[in-house]
Amino acid sequence: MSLPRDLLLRAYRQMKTIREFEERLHVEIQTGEIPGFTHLYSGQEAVAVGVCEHLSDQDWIASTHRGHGHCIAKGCDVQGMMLEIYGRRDGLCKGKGGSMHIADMTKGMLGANAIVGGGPPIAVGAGIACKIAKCGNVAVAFGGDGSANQGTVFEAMNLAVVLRAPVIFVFENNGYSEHTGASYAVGSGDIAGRARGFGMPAETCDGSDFFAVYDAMAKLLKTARAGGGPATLEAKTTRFFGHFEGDPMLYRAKDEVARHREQMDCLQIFRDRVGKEGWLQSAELDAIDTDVMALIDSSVAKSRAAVPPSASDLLTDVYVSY
Amino acid sequence: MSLPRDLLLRAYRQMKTIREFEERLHVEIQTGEIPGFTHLYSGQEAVAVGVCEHLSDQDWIASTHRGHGHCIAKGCDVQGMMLEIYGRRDGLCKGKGGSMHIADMTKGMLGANAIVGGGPPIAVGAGIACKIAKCGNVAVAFGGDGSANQGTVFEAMNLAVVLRAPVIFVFENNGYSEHTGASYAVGSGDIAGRARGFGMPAETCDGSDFFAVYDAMAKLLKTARAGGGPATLEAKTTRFFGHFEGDPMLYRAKDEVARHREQMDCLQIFRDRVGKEGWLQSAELDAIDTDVMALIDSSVAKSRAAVPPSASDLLTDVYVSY
Amino acid sequence: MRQISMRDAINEALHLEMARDPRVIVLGEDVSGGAGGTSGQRDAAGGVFGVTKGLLPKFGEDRVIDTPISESAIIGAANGAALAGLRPVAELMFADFLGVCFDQVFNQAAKFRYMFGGKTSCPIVIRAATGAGMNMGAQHSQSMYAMVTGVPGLKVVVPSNAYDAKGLMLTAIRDDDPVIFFEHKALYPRKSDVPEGDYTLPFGEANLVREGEHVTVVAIGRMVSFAEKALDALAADGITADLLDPRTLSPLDDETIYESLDNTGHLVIIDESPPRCSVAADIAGLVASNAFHSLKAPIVQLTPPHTPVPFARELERAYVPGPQAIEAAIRKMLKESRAAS
Amino acid sequence: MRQISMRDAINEALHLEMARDPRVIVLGEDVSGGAGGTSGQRDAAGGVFGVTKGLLPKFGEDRVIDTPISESAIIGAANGAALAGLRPVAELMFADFLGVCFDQVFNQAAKFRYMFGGKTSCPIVIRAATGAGMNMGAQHSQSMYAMVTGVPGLKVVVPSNAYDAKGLMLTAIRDDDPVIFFEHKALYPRKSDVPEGDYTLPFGEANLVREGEHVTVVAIGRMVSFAEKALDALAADGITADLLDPRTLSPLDDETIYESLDNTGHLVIIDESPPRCSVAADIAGLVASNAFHSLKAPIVQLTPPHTPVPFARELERAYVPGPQAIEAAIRKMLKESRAAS
Ligand SMILES: Cc1ncc(C[n+]2csc(CCOP(=O)(O)OP(=O)(O)O)c2C)c(N)n1
Ligand SMILES: Cc1ncc(C[n+]2csc(CCOP(=O)(O)OP(=O)(O)O)c2C)c(N)n1
Ligand SMILES: [Mg+2]
Ligand SMILES: [Mg+2]
Repeated sequence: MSLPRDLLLRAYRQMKTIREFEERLHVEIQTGEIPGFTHLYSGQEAVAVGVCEHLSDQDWIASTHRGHGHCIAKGCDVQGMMLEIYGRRDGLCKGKGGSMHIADMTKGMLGANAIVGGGPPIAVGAGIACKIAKCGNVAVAFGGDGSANQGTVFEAMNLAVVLRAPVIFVFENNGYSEHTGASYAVGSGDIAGRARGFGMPAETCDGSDFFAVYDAMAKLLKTARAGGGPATLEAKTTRFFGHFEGDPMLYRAKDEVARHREQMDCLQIFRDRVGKEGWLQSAELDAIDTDVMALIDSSVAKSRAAVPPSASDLLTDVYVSY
Repeated sequence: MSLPRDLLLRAYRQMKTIREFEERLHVEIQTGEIPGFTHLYSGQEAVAVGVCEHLSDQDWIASTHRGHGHCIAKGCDVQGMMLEIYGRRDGLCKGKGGSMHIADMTKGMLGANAIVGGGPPIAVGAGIACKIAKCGNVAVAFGGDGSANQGTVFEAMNLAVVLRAPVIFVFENNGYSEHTGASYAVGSGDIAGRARGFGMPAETCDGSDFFAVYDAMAKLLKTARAGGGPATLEAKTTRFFGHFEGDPMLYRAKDEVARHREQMDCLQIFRDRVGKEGWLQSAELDAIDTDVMALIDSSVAKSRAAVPPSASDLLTDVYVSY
Repeated sequence: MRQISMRDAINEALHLEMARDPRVIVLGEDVSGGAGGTSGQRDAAGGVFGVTKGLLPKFGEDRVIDTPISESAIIGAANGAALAGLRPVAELMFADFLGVCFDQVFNQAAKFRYMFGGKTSCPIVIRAATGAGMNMGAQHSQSMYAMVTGVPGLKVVVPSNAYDAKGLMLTAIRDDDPVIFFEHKALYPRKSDVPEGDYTLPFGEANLVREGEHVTVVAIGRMVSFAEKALDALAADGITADLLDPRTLSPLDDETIYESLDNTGHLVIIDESPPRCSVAADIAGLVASNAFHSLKAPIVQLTPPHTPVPFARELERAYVPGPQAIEAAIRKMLKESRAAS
Repeated sequence: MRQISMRDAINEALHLEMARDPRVIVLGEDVSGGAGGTSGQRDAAGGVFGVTKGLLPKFGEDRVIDTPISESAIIGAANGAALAGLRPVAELMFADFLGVCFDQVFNQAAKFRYMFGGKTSCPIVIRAATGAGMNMGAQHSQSMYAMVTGVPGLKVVVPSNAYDAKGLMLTAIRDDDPVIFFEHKALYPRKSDVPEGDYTLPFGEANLVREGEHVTVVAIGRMVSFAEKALDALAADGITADLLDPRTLSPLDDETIYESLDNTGHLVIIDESPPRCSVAADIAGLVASNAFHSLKAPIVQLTPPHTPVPFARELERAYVPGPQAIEAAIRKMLKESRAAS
């Protein structure tokens, strides 16, 4: 069963945009121009996009410290994001938030979150709002394998079950939380199984395969949108960089990233599939690549040249009135 | 397979002591002499005793707001407990703790706990100490069905699995957390199943049957003491009183307590069993009843007459040195 | 005028605002109660203190939500619902339970607006029972408001009577910022004149409970009525005070304190939380920085000692600053001040 | 003498005490790292700031425990292990994460001894990275020490340099009460003279960093070095100060502050946390209550504004009180004080 052409083209564009955004940040961070510390999403693009291609601006997502991919997939302005990551006045959050706090309510993006396990309870709240509104909208909570050990996440899952709130918990199991392997830290190793223990359906899928994510999500969303309550998706994936920029990755086998870049590159897997099936021409995809490169180039150039916030901005936006 | 006579006699005495302690408190609380609010354990005695009969003073337990039964079963001094609940100077905690904070490290009792979910992480810590000491000791974390929704409890369970810490999580599913039914609040309804989701063995048992609890616990403890890591026991039980003293129990069917007192009375079930099997004579048990009544009578009488703490006690025991 | 209890006053505010604004929802443990029970009776609790009684029958299960014991999920869900356009009122049964959900309070709710560049707001109210006096022990009796007053982005309300509680609750729900609303357990049954309909009280305006000339007394929550008793006793000796009830600790109406001090020159602050980094210390510090020249004597901070809240009746009574301790502190201060001048 | 960084000084203290006392264990996320990794290399992290590096190879997996991301379980396990006779040092990667484990800190660890009638103690140390200055954003940059200083039963340490950090850490681990130990991220690489062997520094004794006559400056943590810079600049104009570093906020050595004020009459407090209910406010309040008559001028509290910590470099720089702001505040204070007298 083939997906509509425009969906395929958009999905590829989104994944490619995320990839180039992150690969470019990896380079730009070496210049020292980018403040703070940054967690890159390269390698996991198929998850964010496979999930978010199902969502409209009226659906919600709650993201993590590794949030750039989710933001882009949910439609946040790429230029605004880049400005934010550079800490500029015209950034999506006026330079006050930074990489770990990008948000845009108009796009249904409830915020990246620098607290592991911070997002899922928030997603349940948005899910409750959807349930009350009865428009079939949903909320998605993204989290990593590491987040699957944080108590707040379990509470959120159970609460969603109890209230039959339309929430999908998406766990991106990239094998590591910081410097620790999921095989050590996740008792039983089976995150989807934990979700079933709370009484919700759960699926596991190949997170490097856009189609696998997309299909699994389609199934889970159908129930959720129809009032059947929450579900969980565990997507097995990998990250191509360290936990944060600067991580020497002593915990990973020397060739692991290279191997994963070769075998688990969701862009390549997507290209292979759409080529093999004859759904898209590679020239079409190349054209998208060119577009994306231009977008990222200009985002970086504009961000580098952009003005920072001024000291008076420090004292605004604490409360609605001051 | 019969248990040793002295074990049977002691188990009955413990259960009966808990029962009479609580039934008497229920009466004494009406006098207004007992400060604070109190959660009675009547009905659940077989769980505390079925578990603690396996434990020595070198094993640990962490208890809950409904802690009297665990304290007695673990060997805390009954008179000292009663004094504490009355808020007297010579209480087990000098009158500073009260019903919800009874503790005695010399008995391996890590404390009742007024925070739902407060105890299990503490039990894991004690379990870690046991593991390091390599003496085969264990820690038991008691909790209710309601506590099975608190994130801290899941964290504790996962941590115990990861560290293979000798910890048994005992969930006393009495059907309610305060005024809310477990069938509403516990997604999936199957607490033991959740435990399996974290990668540990889990059993369900009839919490009104001392022998069922004792046997299930024996099995789980064997692995834990041998270094096989944690396990969970879900005991189905009931409480004969309200959540706290004063609770009008509007959420329970009118005849529920009466029915449960008839059908789920662990003391009666124990008496029936040991009688039927010919393990004990009912006169032996009657004699214990008489003993226990005398103990509770004198505990109450002494507590009523005992002196309160003096104002200067307010300022001690905050730190080791002041 | 009709007198009702603080419990009923807050209940009335919730009824009024839920009827007026369909975006208001209430959630928490046993806020109605009876879910999954065997009697079939819902609204079997209405909150363990009865403050949310009657909301479920009127507004239904979608808007009056019983939850499992999962405080992080409760407050987090309130946050998410607020970001998504609702106006949740979350109940934290006891303020002491902030410990199991504090992240959602100070890292999430408090910071969304700032971190997100002012492009959103998080209009939640967290109701929490506060304070000692019922022998509930160290984990159910704390006065935690200093911890949240110190957090930029939060607003903090501590009503001292039924009238204020109703007006402040209506303001709190309509406020677009996150509000922590502390309800003193011992004040729930206390009655005062409360008008029936809708009225709001502004945040950041202290209530001048009494006017006087010798001393400025700032008292918080339950301490207000204790201060009144103390002042009644002192009146016999001609000692009078400005008694100020800040009502909201963030924003704090420090200006009114300074103005009063201009006249009295003497400041006594009565606070039910332990002394270090307390609101009492905060106000004393503000005055020492901003109204130093009005002061004629050392500031007196009357608080419990630096200890947990004890259980036994006798100890808890000695712990909480009572009318007699307040009276004595004021007398001592004025005497020493006269002696010094 | 040998100079080492604050990171290495704390690491050395941990090594020394683990070797000396077999009851000491270390636990937290990635305190060694590499567990379950594909390289087979353990101690792949040694803490995200490298403070616990080398402990695992030396003391083994039983005593150096990598944990899942489960802060409530980490601190709770430390508490339980302490009750059972061990002396755990738990790492909370960032102090901001107190939000997800605060119950185990203030309701459990802090209160055990009191609630249990003085019959046990809870000798844990919680290490936590603190402070702004690295553009880590609002949820990774806070100075949370006021929240724990206010809690009876806890002790609170904020070292300002490598030497103090080592001596205070050894004291902290040997102390029988729960200690929260805040390590400023920006100070980790900062070196100073540190003796090799075992030495302890007492809790509750402020360090008189400099002596002077015009003003008493109390500075906390990273603010100490900023204050020194400011005082260097002021020295050119003959302005000198007593610079006091409290080192422990609970217990607080307030007496030394009062003694200094007896000489200087002027107090400036520099604190990196926002102003309300802060340690700055606490100290100002204590002085206004206990050393009022020494004061010749309003107390100056120099803190960040009442806002979350902003991300952008320019904003964060404006947020944290720096040497220039300190210098200006001292000048202004002394000028106004002269004008007034
Ligand atoms: C409550 C909390 N604990 C710890 C951290 C530090 N931390 C940030 S990301 C991370 C690892 C998260 O792992 P995972 O959930 O698998 O996400 P991934 O980084 O792999 O995307 C940790 C421990 C944090 N930010 N918040
Ligand atoms: C963190 C926290 N939330 C809520 C409460 C209030 N509370 C005390 S006991 C209780 C119900 C506990 O239910 P369960 O775990 O089933 O134990 P049971 O009372 O049935 O023994 C609640 C909600 C609390 N003490 N702590
Ligand atoms: Mg991961
Ligand atoms: Mg129960």
